[in-house]
Amino acid sequence: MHVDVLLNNLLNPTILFFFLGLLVVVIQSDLSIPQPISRFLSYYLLLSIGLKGGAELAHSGLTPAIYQVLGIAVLMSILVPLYSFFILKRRLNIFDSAAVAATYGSISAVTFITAINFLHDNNVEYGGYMVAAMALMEAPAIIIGLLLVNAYERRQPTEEDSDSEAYSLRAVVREAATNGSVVLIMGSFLIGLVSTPASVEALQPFTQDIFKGMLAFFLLDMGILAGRRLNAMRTAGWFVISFAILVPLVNAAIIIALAVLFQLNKGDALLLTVLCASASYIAVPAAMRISVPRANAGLYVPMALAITFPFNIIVGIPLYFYLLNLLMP
Amino acid sequence: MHVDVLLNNLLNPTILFFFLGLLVVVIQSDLSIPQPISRFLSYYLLLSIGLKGGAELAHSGLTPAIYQVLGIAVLMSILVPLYSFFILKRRLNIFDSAAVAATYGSISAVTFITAINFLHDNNVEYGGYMVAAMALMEAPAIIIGLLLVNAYERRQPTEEDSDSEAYSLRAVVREAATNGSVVLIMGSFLIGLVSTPASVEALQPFTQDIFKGMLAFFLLDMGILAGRRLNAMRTAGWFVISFAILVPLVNAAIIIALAVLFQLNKGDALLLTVLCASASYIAVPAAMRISVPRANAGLYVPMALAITFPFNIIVGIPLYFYLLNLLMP
Amino acid sequence: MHVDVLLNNLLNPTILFFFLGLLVVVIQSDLSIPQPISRFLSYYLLLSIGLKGGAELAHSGLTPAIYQVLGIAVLMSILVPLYSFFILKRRLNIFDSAAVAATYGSISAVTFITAINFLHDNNVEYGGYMVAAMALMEAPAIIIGLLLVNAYERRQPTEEDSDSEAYSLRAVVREAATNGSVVLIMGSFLIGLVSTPASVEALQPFTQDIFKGMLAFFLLDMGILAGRRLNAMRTAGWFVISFAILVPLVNAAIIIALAVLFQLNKGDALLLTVLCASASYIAVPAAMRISVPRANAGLYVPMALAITFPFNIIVGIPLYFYLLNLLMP
Amino acid sequence: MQANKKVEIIINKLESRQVLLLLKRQNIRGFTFWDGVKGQGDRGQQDGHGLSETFMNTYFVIACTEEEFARIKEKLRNLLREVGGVCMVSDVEWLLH
Amino acid sequence: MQANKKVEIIINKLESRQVLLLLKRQNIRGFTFWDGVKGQGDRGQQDGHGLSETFMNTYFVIACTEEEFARIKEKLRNLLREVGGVCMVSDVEWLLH
Amino acid sequence: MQANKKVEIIINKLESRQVLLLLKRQNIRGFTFWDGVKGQGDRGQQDGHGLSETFMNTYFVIACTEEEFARIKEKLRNLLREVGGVCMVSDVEWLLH
Ligand SMILES: Nc1ncnc2c1ncn2[C@@H]1O[C@H](COP(=O)(O)O)[C@@H](O)[C@H]1O
Ligand SMILES: Nc1ncnc2c1ncn2[C@@H]1O[C@H](COP(=O)(O)O)[C@@H](O)[C@H]1O
Ligand SMILES: Nc1ncnc2c1ncn2[C@@H]1O[C@H](COP(=O)(O)O)[C@@H](O)[C@H]1O
Ligand code: NA
Ligand code: NA
Ligand code: NA
Repeated sequence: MHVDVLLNNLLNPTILFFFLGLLVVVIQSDLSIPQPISRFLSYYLLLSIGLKGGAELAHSGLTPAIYQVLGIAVLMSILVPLYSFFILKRRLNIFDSAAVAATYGSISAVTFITAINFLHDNNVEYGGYMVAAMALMEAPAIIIGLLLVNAYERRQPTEEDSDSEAYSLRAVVREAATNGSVVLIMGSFLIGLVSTPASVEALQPFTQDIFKGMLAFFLLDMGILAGRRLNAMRTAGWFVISFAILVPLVNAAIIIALAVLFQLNKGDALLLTVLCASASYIAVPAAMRISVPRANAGLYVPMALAITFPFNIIVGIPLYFYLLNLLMP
Repeated sequence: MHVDVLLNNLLNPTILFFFLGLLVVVIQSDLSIPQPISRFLSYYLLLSIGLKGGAELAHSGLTPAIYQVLGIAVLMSILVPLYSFFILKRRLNIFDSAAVAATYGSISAVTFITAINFLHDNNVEYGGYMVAAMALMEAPAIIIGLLLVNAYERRQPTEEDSDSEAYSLRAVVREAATNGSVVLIMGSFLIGLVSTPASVEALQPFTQDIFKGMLAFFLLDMGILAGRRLNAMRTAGWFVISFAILVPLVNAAIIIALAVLFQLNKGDALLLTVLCASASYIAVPAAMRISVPRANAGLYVPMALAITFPFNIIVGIPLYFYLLNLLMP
Repeated sequence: MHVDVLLNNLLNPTILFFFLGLLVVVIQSDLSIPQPISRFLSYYLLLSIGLKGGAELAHSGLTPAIYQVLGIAVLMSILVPLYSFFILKRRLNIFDSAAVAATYGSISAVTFITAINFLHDNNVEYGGYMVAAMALMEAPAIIIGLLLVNAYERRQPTEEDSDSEAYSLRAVVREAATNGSVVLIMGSFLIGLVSTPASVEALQPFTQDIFKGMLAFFLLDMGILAGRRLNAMRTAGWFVISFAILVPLVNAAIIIALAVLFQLNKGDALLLTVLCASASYIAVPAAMRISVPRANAGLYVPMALAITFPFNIIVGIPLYFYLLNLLMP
Repeated sequence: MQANKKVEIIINKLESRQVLLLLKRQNIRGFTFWDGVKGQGDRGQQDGHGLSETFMNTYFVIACTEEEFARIKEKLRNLLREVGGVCMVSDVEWLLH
Repeated sequence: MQANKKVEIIINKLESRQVLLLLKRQNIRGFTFWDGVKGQGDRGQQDGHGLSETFMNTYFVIACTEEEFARIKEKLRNLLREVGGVCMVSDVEWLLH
Repeated sequence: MQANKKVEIIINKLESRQVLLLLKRQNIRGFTFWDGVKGQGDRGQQDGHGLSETFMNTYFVIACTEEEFARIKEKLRNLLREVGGVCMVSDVEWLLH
C-alpha cells in the first residue's frame, strides 16, 4: 500500500502541476503567474478553507477532544523553534538561527490546504477546528524567534530607534497576528461559524466546486516559485538542506506518536502532522524582515519554500498518512 | 419582522466579509486585494448582472410599466443633485457642492448588485430592465453637477485651454457615457438581450453559480477600501457625515412613496430605492477629477464609499425592504 | 444553412463580447482589463484545453490517423512561412517579410480555443491530440523565419555579440520551445494524459463548467486589444491588409482539400483548418523581438491580432465549418 | 554623449491623457511613463487604492533638448496649475547610439 | 524654476512603512513612491516573486529643499544602515506653478 | 556622501534579460529595475498592452562609479544600437551608510 499512496499522490494533477511549475524554471520558460493572480489564488484558498472549517465547527460543536488537539498544536509551535534554534546555532549565526527556527516552528497554509485536498481525495474526515489549530500555530514561533534573538544578542537601544519599529516585541506580535493569511483564514472561519448554514451553502459553487482547479493552478505557481528559490539553495551547504528535510520528519514523528497516544481522529492527526512538519514562507519572512533584518531571507525562505514544501506535498503527506494508517487501526 | 430581516442580512457571509474588510483596516493587517483583482471582480459582477438583466428582458418583453420605472429613475437622477447642491452650498464651496451633488445623484453599481443578491436570498422577483435603469441613472447627475459649476463659477476661457479638456460639457458627457462600468453593464445587457437563450444559459456556471462567492470576495475588498477611506472622514465635520446618511434616507423615502403610488413591483421598487439612495464612487470621481479638478476627491469619495455604501448594504437594504413590505401588501 | 451558421456564431455571447471589446476602443471608453487578468484568463484557457485534450487522448489512445493529422500540421507550419515569405518579399523588407511569414506559419491558441468552443456548441467531436498538433505548429515557423533572415541577410558576427543572444538559432529554438503558452498547454496535456480519469474529472467544475464564461470574458479583452492594434493598421497599405485576410483563406482552402482527400474526422479538420488559417500574436512576437529586432512589431502584431484574428473568429470559423459540411458528407 | 534635459512629471493618472496630448501637440516624440504611482502632495494622499483611478499617479520621464523643453514649459505649467502635480527638470547626458 | 534636492530611496517594500513614518515625523509633505521594484544589492537579489513582500523593493522620489533634506538625512542613514537599501541625492529644478 | 554616476536605461522588456546579463558579466552588483513601463521612441509606441511582453519597457537605474560606467558604456551602446532603447547618465551623491 505504501507505494500505492505515494504513486497516487504523484499521479494527481494537483501535484503534477507543481512539477510542471518546477519544470518551467528548469527549462527557463517565460511562463510566470502575475503576482496579483498568485495573491488572488492564495486568498481564495484561505477564504474557502476557513469558511468550510467554520461551518463544520458550527455543525459539530466544541468537544474536549478539540481542546486537546489545539493544545498539542500550540505546544509544538513553541517547542519546535526552541529545539531547532539550538541545533541551528551550531552552524549558523544567531540571527539566521532564530529566523530558521521561527520558520520551522510556524506553519505553511498551502501545505495544510494540500493535505486537506489529499484527505478529501482519500475520503477521510477531519475536524473544522483544524483551521483554528493552523491559525494558532502561526504566531508563537515568530515570538519565540524574536525572544531568542533578544536573549542572545542584547542590543543597545539608541536614540534613532524612535523612528524604527524593529526589535520591539509588541511590533512583532502585532505583525504576526495581523498577517494577511492569518486574518483571512480566521476571519473566514468565524464567518463560517456564525453564518446560517444555507447562506454558506449558497457560496459552495465558488468555495468548493472550483476549489481543486484553483488549487491545481496555484500549485503550478508554487512550483515556479519553489523552482526559482531552489536556485538560491545551490550554494547552501548540506547542513541546511538536511535540516530542511530531517526536522520536518522528526516533527512529524513526534506528532504521529502523540496522535497514537491520544487516539486522535485520523484526519486531524494527518493535518496536525503536516502543520508541524511544514515551514512558513509567507508570515515568518514578513515578520522576520522587520524584526530581525540582519537574518538572511535568502536562506530561510528557500529552505521552507524550495525544499520543505515540495518534500511535504510530494513525499511527506502520503508518507505520514501511510504511517498513521499503519499505527492507528 | 423588522429585526429579523436586518439580522438575517448581518449574518449573511456576503455582508460579514464586508465587516472583515473593515476589520482588516482597523487592526492594520497587511491583507490587501491587488488592484487588478478588484477590477476583475467588479467587471465580473457587472458582466454577470448585465447579461442576466438582458436575458430576462428578452424573455419578458417591454411593457408600459417599464417606461414608468425608467422615467422615475431618470427624473430622480436629475432632481437629487439639484436639491442636494442647494443644501450643500450652505456649507461647502461651489466645487465641492457640485461634486457631492453629482455623487449622490448618480448611483453605485455595487450597492445595486448587493441589493439584487438580497432579493435573490429572499426569493423576490425583479425586472431585468432595472439594469437599464441603473445605467440610465449614472450620467445625468454628472452633467447636472457640471452645469451647476459652470452656472455659479463662470470661468474665463484662456488661450491655454486648447491643451485641456477640462470644463467642457462635451468632454464630461463623453466621460460619463463611456465610463467603463456603464459600458460593461450596458454592453452585457444588450448581449443578454440579443443572444439565444441557450447560449446565455451555457454561461451560467460562470455568471450565476459562482456569483455569490465572487460577490463575497469582492465585498471583502470593498470593506478594506471603505475602511481606508473612513480614515479620511475623521476630520470631516458632522455636516458631511449626516448628509451622507440623511440624504440617502430622504431619497429612499421619496422612491418608496412613489412606488406605493405607482404600484410598482416590489423587487423593482427595492432596486429603485437602493439606486436613488446610493452614491457613486467610481464613475463620478473619474468624471469630476477631469471636469471639476478643484473639487476635493478626498471629500466626496469617502462620503460615498465609507459612509453611504456601508450604511446602505448593512442597514439600508433590509430597512427599505421592510418598509416596502409594510406599505405594499 | 450558410447564413444560419454565421448568424448563430454572431449571436453567441462569446463572439458578442469580442465586439463589445472593439466598441470599447471605438467609443474610447476607459474600460480595460488589467494585464495580470488577461494573463490569468489566457493561462486558464490553455490549462483547461490542454488537460481536456490529454485526458481524451488517454481515453482514445494513439491511432495511425493521429500521426496523419500531426504530419499535415507540421508540414503546413513549414510550408506556409516559406511561400508567405516570397509573396511578402515583393513589398516588404527582408526582416518584416520573415517576421510576417513566421506569424502566419505559426498559430493562435485563442483562435484554436474559440474553434473548440464552436465545435462544442455544434456538438461536433474532435480528437484530444489536436492540442498536440497545435503545440507542434508553434515553433517550426519561427525557425523558418529566422533561417530566412539569415539566408538573405548574412550579418558579420562582431566582438560585441558575446553580450547579445540575438540571431542565434539555438536561442530562437529555445525561445520558441519554452514559450509560456506552449509549455502550459503541453504540460497540461501531458498531465491530462497521465493522471487518473477520476482526478481529472474532479477538476471539471473549474476547467469545464466555467470555461465558456471565462472565454467570453477573455474575448472581451481580446476585442479591446484587437481594437487598440487596429489603430496601428490605419497607415498600413492595402497589401498587408489583403495579405492578412487572403493568406488565411488560402491556407484554409488547402487544409480543407487535404481533409477531404485524407477523409479526416470533421472536428479535427475544422481545428486543423483554423490552426493553419490563424496567425500568432503571442509566441512569434516574443521570439521575433529577440531574434529579428529589426522587424517592425508594429506591423506583424496588428496584422495577426487586429485583422486575421477577428476575421477568423467572426467569419472564418463558421465559413470553414460550412465548407467542410458541404464537402464531407 | 550629448547634453540633454530630463523632465520628470508626476500627475494624477486621470490627467495623464492630457500630458500625452500635450506632448503630441508639441511634437515631443520620445517619452516614458508608468502608472501605479502613489504619493502625497498639496492635493492630499494618492494611495493607489480604489476601483477608479482617482487616487493614482502617473510618472513621466522625458529626455529632450533645451529647445524642446522651452516649447512645453508654459503649457505644462498651466496644466499643473489647474490639475495639480509636480515637474522636476535636471541635466542628463544621453548615451548616443 | 526653483532649485531643489531630489532624494531617491530604494528600500525593501516591507520597510517602506518605516520610510513613510520617517517622512511624516519629519514633516516632509510631498513625496512619490511605487512598488513592484526589483533589484540587486548587498542583501542579494530582490526578484519580486513570492507570496509575501519579502523580495520586493519600493522606490521613493522626494523633491525637497536643502533644509528639509538636512532634517531627514541622519534618520535615513540610520534606517538604511539597519535594514539595507540605497539613497541617492541630486539637484533638480522645480517648475513652479 | 559620495559622488557617483546614475545610469538610467529604458529598453524593451524582452531585452531586459540581456541588460541583466551584461551587468552580471561586467560585475555590476548593484542595480534596480521595474517593469510595466510604457513610452514612445524611434521604434513606435510601447503601450503595455497585449498578452506577450512585446509592447512593454523595463526601466533600469544603476548607481555606480565613473570607472564602472566606463566598463559597461560600450557594451551598452552596442546593445541599444541593435535593439533600441535609451540610456541617460547623470551625477548623484550617494548617502553612505
Ligand atoms: N515634493 C514632492 N516630491 C515628490 N513628489 C511630489 C512632491 N509633491 C507632490 N508630489 C507628487 O505629485 C502628486 C500630485 O501632487 P499635488 O498635486 O501637489 O497633490 C503627489 O501625489 C505626489 O505623488
Ligand atoms: N548600486 C545600486 N544601484 C541601484 N540600485 C541599487 C544599488 N545597490 C542597491 N540597489 C537597490 O537597493 C536594494 C537594496 O539594496 P541592498 O540593501 O544593498 O541589498 C537592492 O535590491 C536594489 O534594488
Ligand atoms: N526622449 C526620450 N525620453 C524618454 N524616454 C524615451 C525617449 N526616447 C525613447 N524613450 C523610451 O525608450 C523606449 C525605446 O525607445 P526606442 O527604441 O527609441 O523606441 C521607448 O518606448 C520609450 O519608453
Ligand atoms: Na512547522
Ligand atoms: Na443616488
Ligand atoms: Na497559421
